[in-house]
Amino acid sequence: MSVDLPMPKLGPVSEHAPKPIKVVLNWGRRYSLWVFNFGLACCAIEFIAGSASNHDFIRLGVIPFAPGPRQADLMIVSGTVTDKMGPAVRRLYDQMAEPKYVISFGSCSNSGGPYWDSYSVTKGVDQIIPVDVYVPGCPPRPESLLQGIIRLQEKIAGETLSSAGLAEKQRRTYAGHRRATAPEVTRGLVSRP
Amino acid sequence: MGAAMSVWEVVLRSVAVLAAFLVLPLLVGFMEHKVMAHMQARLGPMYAGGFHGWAQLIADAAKFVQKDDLLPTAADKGVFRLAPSLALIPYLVALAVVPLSPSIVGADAPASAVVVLAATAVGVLGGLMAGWASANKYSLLGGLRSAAQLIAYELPMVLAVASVALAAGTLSLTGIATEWRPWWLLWQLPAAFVFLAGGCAEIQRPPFDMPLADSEIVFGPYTEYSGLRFALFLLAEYAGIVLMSLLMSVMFLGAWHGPWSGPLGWLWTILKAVPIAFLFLWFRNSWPRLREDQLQRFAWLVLVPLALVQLLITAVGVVMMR
Amino acid sequence: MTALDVALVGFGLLALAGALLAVTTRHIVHAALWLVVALGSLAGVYLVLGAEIVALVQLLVYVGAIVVLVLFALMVTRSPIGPSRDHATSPAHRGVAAVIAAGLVALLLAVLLPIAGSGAVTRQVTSNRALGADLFGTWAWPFELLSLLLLASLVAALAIARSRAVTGKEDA
Amino acid sequence: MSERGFLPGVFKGLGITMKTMARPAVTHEYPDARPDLPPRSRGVIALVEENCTSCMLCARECPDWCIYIEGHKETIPATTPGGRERQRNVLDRFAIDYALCMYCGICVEVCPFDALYWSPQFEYAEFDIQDLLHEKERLGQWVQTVPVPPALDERAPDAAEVVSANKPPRVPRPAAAAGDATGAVSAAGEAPVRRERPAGGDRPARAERPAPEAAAGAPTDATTDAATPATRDAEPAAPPEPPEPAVPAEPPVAPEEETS
Repeated sequence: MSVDLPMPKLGPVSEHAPKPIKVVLNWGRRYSLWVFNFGLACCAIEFIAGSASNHDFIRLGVIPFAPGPRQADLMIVSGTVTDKMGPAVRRLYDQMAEPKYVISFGSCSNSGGPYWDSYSVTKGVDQIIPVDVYVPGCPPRPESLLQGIIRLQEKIAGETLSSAGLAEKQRRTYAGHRRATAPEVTRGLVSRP
Repeated sequence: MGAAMSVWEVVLRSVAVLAAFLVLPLLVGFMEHKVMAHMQARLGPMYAGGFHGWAQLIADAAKFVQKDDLLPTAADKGVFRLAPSLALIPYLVALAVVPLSPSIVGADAPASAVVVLAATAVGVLGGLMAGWASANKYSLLGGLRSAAQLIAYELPMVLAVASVALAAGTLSLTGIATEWRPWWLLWQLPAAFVFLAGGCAEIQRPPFDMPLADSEIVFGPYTEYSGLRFALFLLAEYAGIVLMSLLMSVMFLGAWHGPWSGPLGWLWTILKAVPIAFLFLWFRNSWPRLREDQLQRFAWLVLVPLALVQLLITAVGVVMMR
Repeated sequence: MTALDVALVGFGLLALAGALLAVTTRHIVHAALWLVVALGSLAGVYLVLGAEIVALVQLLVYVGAIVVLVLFALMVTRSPIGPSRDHATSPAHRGVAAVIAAGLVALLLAVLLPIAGSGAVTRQVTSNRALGADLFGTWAWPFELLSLLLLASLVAALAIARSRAVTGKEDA
Repeated sequence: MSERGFLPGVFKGLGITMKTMARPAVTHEYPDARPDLPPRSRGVIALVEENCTSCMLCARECPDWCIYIEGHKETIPATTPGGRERQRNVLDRFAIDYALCMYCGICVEVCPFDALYWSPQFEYAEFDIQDLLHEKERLGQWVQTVPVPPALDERAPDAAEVVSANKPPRVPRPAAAAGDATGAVSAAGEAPVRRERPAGGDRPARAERPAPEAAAGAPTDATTDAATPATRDAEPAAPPEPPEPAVPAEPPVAPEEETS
């Protein structure tokens, strides 16, 4: 069932750009984060509050107009990731185009939260996808999300991208320190005995 | 296209049209960001570029060129790659023949009104190809919807353009705008309405955005597109708004007619196009998406009869004035 | 040989190639798209010959409406990506088609070659006004008859579609 | 598309959006303007280390088991000749895992010695999940941001913290007066009002009153009372920045918004 995914690569421009251009490119990535919300539980409501008029994260360039994963740059996992949902999270992450970022929003997606002891809950979304910023809270305030986004933007501003780096990231942090495909990220516990 | 044009003039005009083609859609896109935000009591982009996020769309562009260019395994590779440019280039061609003033026009064609219609008709082919080639059922549904929409709305649009062309006695946009008189605002009002609605549907803007309906079919034909190719589709969408607004301005609002219209005629044309572009954004923010059957009903039972009646009124008017 | 000649030959060859590919390709949607190329380059040929309005109407009607309709029909029914065996024809079928096509080409050439041989064709730009006068003066009756024919087929298609719907299911 | 009310509805929609556009936006500009947080909002839990007796109540009541406490026992020699030696708990490690915490506040409620306080601070998103495990040093730094509890209502009695702080101070025992203030509060250079554990104290100073100079300087007005763990100006909405934590937690471009 393993699909041999091609290694991620960057778009045509960023690969061979000289350094001053890379600053501009980083600036572009920083302020154009088309966001893809993975709302799985109550934290999604706070995410929505963050996107609505009172907090309006479009101010920061986080644009919630991405209808699907292909157009998105930032995935915000807000809510309890269950082992049943894990493969879907992973699949949609895989469908996003590099360079892509993940914010884990709230205790549940950070580490399982109050349900860490449940048989069905994934102990943190970082078990299946690499997470860039962890926002604590249960649920976090909308401002917490904004602060998490600002931290991510700092991180992006200081980044140097390369296809090799992307491949390294994929090798290192997927599915508990191993590479895996979407169907494989389900924990052994819930597979058939 | 006068034969007297030198090579340099051709190059200069092409560059000017290309620049307008790249800049105006960005302006409209930014306007959409801000109008949409304030219509929702928000602020919109504030940080990109410093002052009120003026560089948001430039940041978007800088981002899109860096994205991995994904190509679905099952997709029809050639058609998939070709589709965005096919969606974009017709708008470029159409923009080239739209006059800003009697002298400022990229290429003055004798039948420029038909050029514009033909170009937009070809442009929708890009969406169709994208929808089919993506090997995605949502894309295919989106392609189907855009085909149905195109067929339904092309007819009233052509009839509306025919009405003004009949009134002016010419098929050239420059000629139509020159012949324009203020009382045409009333005389050609139904045609203007039909053209506005048809144009909105032609560029698939809400409330006529069934082909893209993001809550129903992900993103229609563009579902599988990422990075630069997706950006080209976006650019085509905003270029469509620019084109439709300019056309409305030229054909129905009298383009460069106005005080001091001699040297500043182009400014009048653009100033008249801005409210139309605003209308497109306003509609998007105010109205829900039509259902597919409502869309077809609106086209065939409202717009087409209205356009035919308008054609009749225009014909009577032309005959009586002669 | 002027630039116009080159353009004419170029568009002609493109139209020919598009047409050939449209009938020979195994990808059914590609066939429709090659048709776009063929019809589009035909519009180019018209343009080069000075019939601007005909070229534009060719684009508007054939590319913008008819091919879109063809694509629409393909998408509604069956439009696999990749070569499809379902649409393959038998060798005998192909042979017959080739013979008929060759006969048609021979016929057309027999008619056209004598005209073409009688000297250079002058490019004359037709004004829209003259075209309109011709269309609605000299050719008014054929034009109206043609529209009547189209109307009849439209009504017939509607009748067939509706009768199916009525006899099939009541809620349709 | 009902015949009646279709057109008016269409125009009404246009009117609503236009009216909204004419009004100013309601957006709070968070990184530029400090959010107006309710004083009792649950941002982060601050630890007053001196008050902790390592009794483990919080760790045991925590539904998430996200509090880690380690300690050891120390023997205190008898204070009087021939007296009995005593033992007391010494806190070695106190950590809260904010990646796991569900912010229920049970630990704050259950703490018998007022060692845990709610702070509205929320700016501690991290790149590495391990940095969300706040050890006692970092938890102590949050004390800076704990606001003064406001009165519940206009005529309501003062908050319990305020009442207890306003009681006239007892004469401090010599041992208490010589207490070495090791907490982060004294590091901030403000009045050390935290109940301090006597250096050689026999038991945690449950009944200890705040240090005399703080109590004397405390205004009697309930809402501006300063005799709470974090003695500061009475602006709950604008806490000063905590001393630089291990990983900077404040936004990069946050300017200090001083309202008073």
